[in-house]
Parts: sequence; structure tokens; C-alpha cells
Amino acid sequence: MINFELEEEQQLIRDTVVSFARDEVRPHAREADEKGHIPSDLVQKGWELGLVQSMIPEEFGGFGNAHSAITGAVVAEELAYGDLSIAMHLLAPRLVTVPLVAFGSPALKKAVLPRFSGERFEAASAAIMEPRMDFDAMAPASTLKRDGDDYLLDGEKCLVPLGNEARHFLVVASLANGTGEAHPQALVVDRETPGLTVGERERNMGLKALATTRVSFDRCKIPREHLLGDAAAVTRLSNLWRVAQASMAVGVARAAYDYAREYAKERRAFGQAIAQKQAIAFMLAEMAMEVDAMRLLTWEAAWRLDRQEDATREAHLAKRYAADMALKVTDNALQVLGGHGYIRDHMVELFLRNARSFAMLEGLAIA
Amino acid sequence: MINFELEEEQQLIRDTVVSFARDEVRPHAREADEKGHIPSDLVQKGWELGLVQSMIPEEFGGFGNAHSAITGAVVAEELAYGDLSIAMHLLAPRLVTVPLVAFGSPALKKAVLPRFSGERFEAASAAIMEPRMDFDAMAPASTLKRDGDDYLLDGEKCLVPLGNEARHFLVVASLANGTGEAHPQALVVDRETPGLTVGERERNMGLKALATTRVSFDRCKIPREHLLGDAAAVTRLSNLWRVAQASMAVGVARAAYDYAREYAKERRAFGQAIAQKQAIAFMLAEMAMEVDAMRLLTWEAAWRLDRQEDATREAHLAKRYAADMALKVTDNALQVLGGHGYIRDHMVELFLRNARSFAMLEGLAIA
Amino acid sequence: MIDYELSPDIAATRDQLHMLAEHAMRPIARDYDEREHEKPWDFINMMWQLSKNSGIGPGASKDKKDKTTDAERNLRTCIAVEELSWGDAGLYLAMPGPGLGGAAVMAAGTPEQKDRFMSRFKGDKPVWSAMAITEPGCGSDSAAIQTTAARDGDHWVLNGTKIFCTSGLMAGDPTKSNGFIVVWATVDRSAGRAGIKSFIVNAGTPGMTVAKCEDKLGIRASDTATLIFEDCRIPADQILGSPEVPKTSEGFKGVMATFDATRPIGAASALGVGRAALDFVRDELKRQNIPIRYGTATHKLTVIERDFMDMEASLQAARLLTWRAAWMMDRGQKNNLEASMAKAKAGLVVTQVTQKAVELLGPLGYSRDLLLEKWMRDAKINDIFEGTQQINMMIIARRILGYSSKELS
Amino acid sequence: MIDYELSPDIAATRDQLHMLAEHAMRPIARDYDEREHEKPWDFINMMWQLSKNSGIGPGASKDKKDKTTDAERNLRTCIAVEELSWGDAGLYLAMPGPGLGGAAVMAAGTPEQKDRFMSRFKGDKPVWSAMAITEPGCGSDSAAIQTTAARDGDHWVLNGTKIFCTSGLMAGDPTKSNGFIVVWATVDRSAGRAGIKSFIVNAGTPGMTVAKCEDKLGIRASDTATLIFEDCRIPADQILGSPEVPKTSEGFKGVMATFDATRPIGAASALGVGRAALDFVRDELKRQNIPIRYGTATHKLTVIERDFMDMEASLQAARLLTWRAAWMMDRGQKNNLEASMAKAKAGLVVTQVTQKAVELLGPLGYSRDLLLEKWMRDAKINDIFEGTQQINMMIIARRILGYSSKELS
Repeated sequence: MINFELEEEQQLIRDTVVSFARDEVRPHAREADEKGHIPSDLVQKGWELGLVQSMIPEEFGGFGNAHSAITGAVVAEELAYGDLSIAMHLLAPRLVTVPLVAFGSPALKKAVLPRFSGERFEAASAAIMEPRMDFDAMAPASTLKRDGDDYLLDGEKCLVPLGNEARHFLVVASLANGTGEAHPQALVVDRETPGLTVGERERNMGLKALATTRVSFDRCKIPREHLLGDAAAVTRLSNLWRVAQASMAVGVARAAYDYAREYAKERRAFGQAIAQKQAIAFMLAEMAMEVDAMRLLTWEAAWRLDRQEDATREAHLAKRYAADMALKVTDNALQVLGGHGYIRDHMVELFLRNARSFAMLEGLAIA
Repeated sequence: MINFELEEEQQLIRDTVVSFARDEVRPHAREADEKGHIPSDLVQKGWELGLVQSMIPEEFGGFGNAHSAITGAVVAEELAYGDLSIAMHLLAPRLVTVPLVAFGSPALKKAVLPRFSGERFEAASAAIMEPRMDFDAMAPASTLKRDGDDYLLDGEKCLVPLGNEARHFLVVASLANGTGEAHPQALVVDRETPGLTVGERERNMGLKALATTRVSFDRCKIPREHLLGDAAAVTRLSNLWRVAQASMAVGVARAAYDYAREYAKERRAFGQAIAQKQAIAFMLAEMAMEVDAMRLLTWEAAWRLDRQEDATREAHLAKRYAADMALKVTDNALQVLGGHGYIRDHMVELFLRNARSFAMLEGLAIA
Repeated sequence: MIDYELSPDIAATRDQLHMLAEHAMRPIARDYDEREHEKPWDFINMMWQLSKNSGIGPGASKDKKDKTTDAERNLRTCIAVEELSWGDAGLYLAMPGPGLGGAAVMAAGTPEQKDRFMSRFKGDKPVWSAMAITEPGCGSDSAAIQTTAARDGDHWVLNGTKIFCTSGLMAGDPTKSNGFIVVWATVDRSAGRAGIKSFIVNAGTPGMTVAKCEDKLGIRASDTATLIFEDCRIPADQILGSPEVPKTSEGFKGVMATFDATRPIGAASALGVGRAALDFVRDELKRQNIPIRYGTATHKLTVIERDFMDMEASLQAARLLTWRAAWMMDRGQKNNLEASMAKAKAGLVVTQVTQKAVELLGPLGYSRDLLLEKWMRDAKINDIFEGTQQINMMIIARRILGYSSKELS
Repeated sequence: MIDYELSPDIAATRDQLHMLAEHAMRPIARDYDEREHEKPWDFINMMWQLSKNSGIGPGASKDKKDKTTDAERNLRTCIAVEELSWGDAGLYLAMPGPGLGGAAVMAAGTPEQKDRFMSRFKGDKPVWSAMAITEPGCGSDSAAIQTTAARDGDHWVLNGTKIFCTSGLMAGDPTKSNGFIVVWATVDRSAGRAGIKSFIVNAGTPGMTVAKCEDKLGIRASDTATLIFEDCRIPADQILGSPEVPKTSEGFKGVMATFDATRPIGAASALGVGRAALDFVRDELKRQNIPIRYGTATHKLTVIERDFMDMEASLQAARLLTWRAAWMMDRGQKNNLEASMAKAKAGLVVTQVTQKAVELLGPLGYSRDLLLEKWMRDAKINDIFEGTQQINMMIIARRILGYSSKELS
């Protein structure tokens, strides 16, 4: 039966994240962007929300809550509302824990998951993107080859969050099967693996507070138990990324919309608030409408995932739609502020730079 | 040296066509659309403007003016401003005469061109479009095969203007060469050719006043001298179509813009003219801007063609841009009129139906 | 708890109506588009019987007393309307039933009025009711209504002209049905919005004449009538709500509130037309073995794939906004903002989706041999009636900014 | 006679400036984006020498007396500015020369004033001038200017704060150049627009201080200054135009007319940025052997092909609108409408084109290792400064509708 209301527990989680995003994240957003650094005490505070530990099984020291893509979507949106870079930093550990809990071998779970049940923030990462115009997450240029009982991983990845801190990386590479065809395979790679090189800190237009690096793999030996499921696992994981990134797009768009709306009500020109001008008012109305539309589409994909159904269509469409609209909304928000929007005294230019990333992002967050 | 002004003679031609479109064409547009018929005396009056005869060489009874794509573009825009269907009907003879003058064999010119130098309107047509979703004018499904000294033409065409009246058709079919590759070949086909069948009058969303039919070719024997040049000829002809159709898109868009602007200045709501509302005023401003933009792009392609340069890029981009914008402008014009725009008492719904045709049209007019 | 699955009860209604749309509406859709102003009586009578017997149809659910259904009445109506409009929007609009007039009675009428006027929808012969708001001189600006209602003893006397009245012929012409028209008129022009009241005028009331039915771009199976009121006298008790003219325009707000219920229904009708076009394109692509590769990187997609995905996503976005607005109504929440979002988005999306669908099919899309071009013509009305795109954006803007109609107009 | 070909003279200028843009601007573009607020003095001095010696550069053509050049002065300037902005929009804006301030003097100054203030642009050291209009309390609404100019004997006394003054630092700080600022101020606030006059304030005039340079999204090589005027006294003859306050706001219209000349230049600068992005994408596609198949049916195109074609067409549309506006100016025709069309279209198009280009290149487009992301940041200013998108649409609307600023605001 149709219902668009979160259940009580999800609402409680949201309320917690909402105030954290408002009181802790947003106040640091601008400085973090300018300095390219997120204060470690902020990261620790975020850790203590338990967003990572919550769905780690109790046997590995977590709270053992069932994983929910919808809850993940809500958390991602609200944190991204505060700041996209900080949200991705705080949620980065999930890039390894969520896939591991879902598809990891008992041995790997036992070896890795406990690290994420401690008191202190434990970094993890995903090396999914590749530095090429024709990158396709479902057909990466990075390769995984059978080598006896093990596998050999080769390739170069970019936009790897916390590449310098992370001990473990979720990686997707093309695994050639017998028939010469290849399918995308997910695996977990330990940074100590010989042949793995973490590159320089990257410099991007947005996501400046998020420490991303390149990571290259040169004949890295991967034990078979480090592989996560099969191609179907990658499909599910990629849909979980899309949901998380679509939700973050909603959060950034909403942040820009709220900022522009409040500005337009304050700012006066031609003897009235600029929000009283149709050209501005209708822009704001469209933003409000699209923010809701983006979320409704994204939650549908999340809902399917929570029912363990294939959500490739819904997740793909939601992510595309959310990415396009996030750009449009943040660009219009800047337009509403006019010259002030172009100045870094205001947040909207930051929202725009961050929003531009969604169309190309794959695997920088997971619901 | 950059110059956006028509030369004097072109201005004179335009002025003539402008008043004809205003005084003769527009007043008939609605009734012609409803009845699916264009009065023959209107067609005859149009003929007497000499738009067809003008560039037929004097030796064949014409005025022998040099062909100019820019002049053709101006004429097409102004006639289409009056009404698209009527414009296409009046200019249909050029579909055969222009290609013939440019690429026809002496024998064919001698046989055909004099028919178009008379006192009375002489219908001609082009069978270019094909009734398929994946139609591509440059790679038609219709085929032309070598057969001794002659050729055999097979295929089905649609949206053939004046199919029932025309004695001659310009046709483009795929000509297989030795190596198994095919290139598009233009030719002139006489309706008396055995195997040629003219179908029923078509029924379309727009262009209702224009009598289009299907035409099918079943092993039609085509004498070699009926072929017009080579693949390069088709390229030039197709660019001339694109310029003509882009110009007609400008004409229809401008008609809708003018209609909506005048309505918006008259119509009052909330105590003022609706044009005084930013939402409406900015829509009209955008229409005005795009109408000029469409024309400037189209004339650039026409200018290249008049310099005998390849204009494929310019003509293709201009046609695409004009087709998209004509739809947007006419749709917005209807929106400006609101409920009244949806009623056939006003012209804008007709403009919208006609404008929707441009994106798919190929070869229904030639500059 | 978040749930995107329709309840089995509603899903069953949807499936029934889909059959009906496919087998009873699609086959005659082109006919009644070409034969404008002719009425599909066989279809009308069949629908009337159906809705009385099986409770199918948008009108029907309102009468059903079954609790589970009532709890989702508005959503159920939206689902039903999408299916029927998928069949044909013009035929859907031509269907007998309470429609907008009935909605107004249900929203603002006294129990006695509801009983008196809604009961006729339970009779054997099809009955229509309609709402008459727009006038030659006022479109979106309802406050500028010129039609007057003057009290004369036990009667109200109406004078004025109404246009664009959907089903005005069927509801207002006694030879068509024993229907009624809800007419907006001012009892005190100086009072502006506050002076506007709505009145129930029975079909055949002397002084009310159906002067004209418009020739339209689309939805031609449905009549769009001009009604003229010349000293049209109706009993005093046929006013909806109180005859008092309040100091504020609260009363008018009450009348406008009708639209919070009807806008999602209008949006749902739009969705049906848009989905008809989308389904058609999907089937055609399948026929030609052109795949839609979801999950593939954008730069690997063809133009057709991306266009189709964009159409699909925006249509679903509009659908979810529509469902949410109806769902809120069912929960008794205010949905003025959400209802306008649904209507604005759906109207725009289906206009674009149907226009794009025609383009994708090329010559076939443009031909009247297929229904695609008709759906494009039918779709555009959704950008206009029951609140134009601009009016809905205005309402959204006022709500998010907390502005009055004075502060933002 | 229609002609889309640049005259050889202008084409030569374009080619020279393209070399310059490619070899003198591109190599330092990233540097001065990262090192915000640092000034590219080497580049500045080189440009100054160049424009003096070879007449290259937008400032230069103004001085050239050669007839053929002058006949196309505005078009020539647009071509030059597009090339320089193709090199780098921030560096272009940072270039010394008359700029907006000089344009105002040329448009509204007396022969004596032109001589006195323009002559310094012929000196050995780089000189800037700037225009100060915007205030903290007024953006697009120039009529709401609060800065006052009071007559005191042989002087005007200016008080107020100006923001968003492009090159305000270089023109207003005497340690940077012997420049001047053209300041908009009101001599009679009660007179509204009619009371607004512009005044020439020399760099270093006591009472004028450069208070701040903004941190911006893009065009960081160019300073955007806040200027504070506290009892800033300037000689009475440094007012532009007559000190009288006319009954109508004709005078103000005169001041605004400056923009008819500068908007096409602003549009041309936008085009340069957009073309930089388009060229980059074209080269990258070529590198990867991805063809752009002009003349191919749309449904056979890939997403990349169509996106690229749309970018190319809309950019060219904006360019042609820009050339037309400049061409009209050169012919002495009023181009207020066309200048606003050019600016509105160019600002919007380059914003979209650069944003799309970043998307097409994926991770590479987003990286600061390439210049694409910078061009996207630089491009957005064109939607805003020298008349926002909305202001230009407003001007277009007023002109096509024949409305005054009262009738449409």
C-alpha cells in the first residue's frame, strides 16, 4: 500500500543526522573547501553517530542492524545537505563494510569488519572510477586475471576517497571468463598488497574537502576470498551507489534551494523582495518541485533494493535525473543570488561545483 | 566583410512575398487546414509571383536569374509565415526545377524545364521521405540498381507533396556501386513510368492543407539521363532542403511569436496586460531572440551554398536548431494564449502542429 | 513505512480499467477525434452501467462505502484516471459522472445538498455535472469574474457568460442528461474574491443556454462549452456554502480548495496520455530490437536510448508527485502545495514526452494513421486547464515563500 | 549583401590574437586561477606594449585612426575579445586599458574630458579604468543607487560604497596605475533615475579607498573590488554629461546607452570561453577517433554527437547574435534590443556549453589538471555581470512590447 512516510526509527535517525549536518557539518563546509581539509574532530563526531557500525553484525562488534537502502538514502541526503565532501568522507567506510557484509567471504569479514567496530573513525575507500573520458563502471579498463588459485589485478583508478588513509579498498575490475567475455567483478584490496600504489592528492573543481587520490594496481596478487560475489553482486552494489549519489544530489540541490529561497526573501530590488518577481519566484518553485521529484524517484529505487529486487532501471534513471536536476537547481540558485552567488562569501558557488560531479560519479558513496 | 543586410533586389522580392503572405496566404490558412484543400486561384496567384520561373534559364522560357539559396531562404520564411502548407504547395515545383537546373542532363532539362515556364501553375514533387522510424535521407531504403543502360528503382516513399498532380518527382534512392557499398543518388522520375503507384492522400497531424501521398516504385525503369549528378549532388540538394525547411521553421516560429505577442498585449488579467507579467514577457523575449538566432544560423548555411562551398555542417546544425526552436516557440506561444491557444479559433495550435513536422522533414522544400 | 506498491485492491481496479481502456476506448479513440462534436453514446452508456454495477470508474469509488477503498479514495481515483486516460483522454473526459461539479458539491455543499444533487448519479441514465468558472474576460484570474448573482426573494438571478466549460453541454443541456452546472459568480463585485460564490444550476433551467462547443486541438470527444446566463433564476438554496460575504477572502479560498482534490486527478489524466505515448515507443523499439541499456554509461548510449530514458524518468517523477499529493489527501493532510507540484510537473512532462515521442517515430509519429500524434494534441491541454502551468507555479511559489496573492502575482 | 566572412583586416587581428592567447595566456591561465589576487604583471606589461606598438588588443583599435578599421570598430573589438577570452577570460579582464570606464567617457564625455582622461592610455605604464555601479543594497536595480554626489563650490563630494567593481583595484589604487573610476551617484535621490550621474574619480583621490577584493568562483585573475567613498572631493568638471536633473529620465537612458556598446563585447568574451571548451572537446573526440557525423539522421547519432552538435549550434547562434549587434553599432544603428539578445544568449549558452563539456570529459573534465573545469567556473559570470540574464530578458521584453520600465518591471 502506497506510503511515502519514513518509519519512526528512520525518522529518528534522520532527525539526528539533520541536526548534526546543521550544527556540525555546514559550519565547517566553506573552510573545509578552501583548505581542502576536514577537521579530524568533526570526522570523529560523525563516526560517533554510528552510521557505519550500525549495520555491522554483532559478531564483528557492530550493532547488527539490518541494512536498509532507504535509511542509507536518507542519511546520505541529510549529510550532503550539510556538505557533500564531508558527507562522502564520513560515509567512506561504508564503501567497504556494506559490500563486505552482503557479499564477503566469512574469512574476509572476520579479518576486516572488526576494524570498523571501534571507537575511532576507520577510513576505507572504493577505487571504482578511472581517469578516462569513456569510463564505464560496468566495463572497467582495469582487469582481474586468474593466476593459479589467486588473481592478478591491473589498472589505474581515480577519485579514490581517503586513498591515503584507507586500509581497504573496494575495487571493480573486468574479470575475463573462459569464453573471452568479461564481466565486472567486485573485490576488496588491502593497501599493503604489493603492486598497489597510492598517487598524489587530486585537485578537482569541487569535492575539494574530500581527499581523493589516484590508485594504481600493477599485477596485484588478490586471494580468491577477497572477491565479492559475482556480476550480480556488482549490479546490486552499483545500484546502491547510484541511490546514495542520487540522494546526495537531492541533499546538495535542497541546500542550494533553501539558500536561494531565503536570500530571495531578504534581498530587495525595485522596491520589493526579489522573490516577489515572477522570474525569481518561478525559478524557486521549480527548484522546490524538482527536489521533491528527485527524492521520490531515488526512494523508489532504494525501496526496490530493500525488497531485494533488481533496481537497475530505477537506480539508473533516478541517478541520471538527480544528477541533471542537481546541476540545474544549483545553477539557478547561483542565478538567484546574481553577483553575490559568484562570490565565495556565499555557499551557492560551492554547491554548484559539487553538484557538477554527480553526472560522472560512480562508487563514491553507498546507500 | 560581415554584413547581415539583404541586397536591394532580395529586399524587393521579400517585400513582394511579405505582402502576398499577409494579404493572400494567411487569410486562407485556417480554412485550408480544416478543409485539407488550397484554393486553386490562390495557387495560381502564387505562381504569378514567378518564384519558380525566375531561375529557369531563358532558353527554357524562364527569367534566367541565378539561383540563390539566400533568396530561397527569404522566400521560404516569408511564405511559411503566411502558412506552411501553402508555402510548400507553392514552392513544390522548385523540388524538380532547382535540382534539374543544377544537375540535369541537357536532354532532361530540355524535356522538363519548359513545362515550368508557362502561365499556369505546374505541379512537381519530391519523393524523399520513407514511412519508417529509422528513415535516413542519406541512406534510403529505396534502391536503384543498374539494369543494362538503364536503372531499376524500387521502394516506398511517403509525405510526397502534390503526389496526385505532379508529373515529375525528384527521388533519392540508394545506388549500389561495384564494391557493394551504396551511396544516395538523386534522379527525376516521370509519373507515367510503369511501376510507379501514387497512393492515397495522407492524413497527418499538421500540413493538413498540403496534399501529400505515398508513392511506391516497383521495378521502375529509369533512363540513365534521368540521374542527377553523383553523391555530391545529393549532398548539395539535401543542404538546400535543410536551408529551405529551416527557413520555413523560422517563418512558422515568427508567426507564432507575433501572434502571441499581440495577444499578450491585448489580453488583460489581474488588472494588467498579461504581457506585463514577467513569466509571459520573458517567454516572449526568448521567442524573439530565438527567431533571430534561427535565421542567422540558417542564412549562414545559405551563404555558404551560394559560395558553392560544402555547407553540410552549417545546414545540418541550422536545420536541427531551427526545428527544435520552432517547436519550443510555437508551444510557448500556445501557452501564452492559455485555453484560447487550444481552440481552433486562434492560429497558434495550427502553428504548433505544423512546427512539429520540421524535426523529421527531409526534402519537402528546396531553397 | 515507505512503500511504492499499490494495494491489491487498487491494483485490481487498475487492471480492470486497463482492459477497458484497451478494448473499449482505444478502438474508438481515433473515430471520436475525427468526428468532433459527436458523442460516443455506446461507450457512455456502457461506462454508466459499469460504474453502477461493478463500481469501476472514477465516479464510482466515491460512492463505495467499503472502508479499505475509502482510505485510499484519492489515490484510487488517480490510478483509475491514469488508466482511462491511457485509453483515451477525450473519452475519459466525456464520461458521465460527478466530475468537477460534483467535486465542488462534495467539498462545499451541505449534507442536504450533497444528498439532493449527488443522488442523481445513482440513476439509470448517465448524468454529468460541470464547473463553469472561466469567462471571455478572465482566464486564470478567477477573481475578475463578471458573472453576477443577485438575490431576489427566494431566488438567485444569474447573469453572465462562461466559456471553456468541460462537459458543459452534457451537464447543461437537458436533452443530454439530468445534470447540473456549478457556476462561479459574484454576489458583490466590490468585494473581489470574497464576493465570489458558486451556485448549482440544473440542466434546462430557463435563462441558461449552451451557446457553443469549441473546436479544439485535442480531447475532441469531450465538449468544451460556452454557457450564457440571462436572468437565470435558481432557488436560493442552490448556493454552495454561505451567502455571506466575509471580510477576508477565506470563503474564496474554500472554493479554491476544491482544486487540491482535483489537481492530482488532472495530473493523473495527463500521466495516462504520456504513458500511452511512452508505451507505444517502447513497443516499437522492441519490435525493431533496439535495446534500452539501463546501467550503461551515458556516453555509450544512443540518442534514442537517452531520449527514452529521459522521457521515462520525468514521467515517473510526475507520477510519484501525483501519487504523493493524492496520498496526502487520503491522510487528510493539506496538499495544496503538493497538488500544484503534481499538476505543474505532469502538465509539462506529458507535453514534452508526447512531442518527443512523435519525433522519435518520424513520419509514422506524425501520421494520423497512428494515435501518437493525437496523444501529443491531447496532452497539451494538461498544461492549460484546471490551472495553467503558470498558475500552478504561482501557487507553489506562494506556498514556499509564504506570500499572499497580493505579495506575489 | 549578406556576408558571413570577416574582412581580411579583422581576420588578421583575430589570428594574431589567437597566437597571443595560445602562447601568452593559456600557459599562465591555471596559475593565476590558483594564485587568486596575484597580478600577472609580465603579461600585463607585455599586453600594454603590444597594444601601443602593434595596435593589437581591444583597447588599441579605439585609437587607430585607419578608416577601414574604424568602420568595423565594434565588430573588430568583439572578434578580438573572443580570442583573448578563448585564451583566458580572467586574464582578458585583467588587461589594462579603457575598459568600461573609458567606454563611459567616450560615450558621455565632452571632447575636453575625452582628451584629458583617454590620453593616459597612450602612456608608457599600464593604466586601467573601471565603472562603479553596483552597491551592497542594489544589484540590477541601478535606480536605487544610494551613493550621493553633493555639489560644494567647485567640487562634487561623493559618499557611498560600491561593490563588484571589475578592475576597481587596478584603476583605483594609485600604486597600481594612474587610472580612474567612473562612479554612478545620485545628485537628487528624490529624482530617481533622472538624478543619477556618473563622475570620474582619479586613482588616489583622497576619500576613495579600495576596501576589499572578492574571492570568486572564477575569473580570478581579474579583481572585483569594493570601493568606499567618504567625503571624496573631485573637481566639478569631472562629472560626465550635464549636472542638470532633467524632468524625464532621458539622462539616465544616456548613461545606460553605454551598455549597448559594451554588451556585445561582454557577449564576445563569453563566446571565447565557450569556444575554448568546445574546441577542447572537439580535439579530445578527434584524439579518440570519435566522429561527429553531420548530415546523419538524428536517430543514428550517439549521445556525444548530439550533445556536441547542440553545443556547437547554440554557440554559433550566440556568436551571430553578437556579431549582428556589433555590426549594427558600426553602422550607427540603435542596437539596444540586439545587444541585449546577444548578451542574454551568450551568457546562457556558454554556461550550458561549459557545464556540458565538463560532463562529457568525465573525471578529466572535473579535474583541475585540465582547464575545462576552470572554463565552466569562468563562464558563469557571463550570466551575471554587465546585466544578468534576467535584466537582459527584461530589456528585450520591454523593447519588443514597447513597454516602459514602469509598465514592465
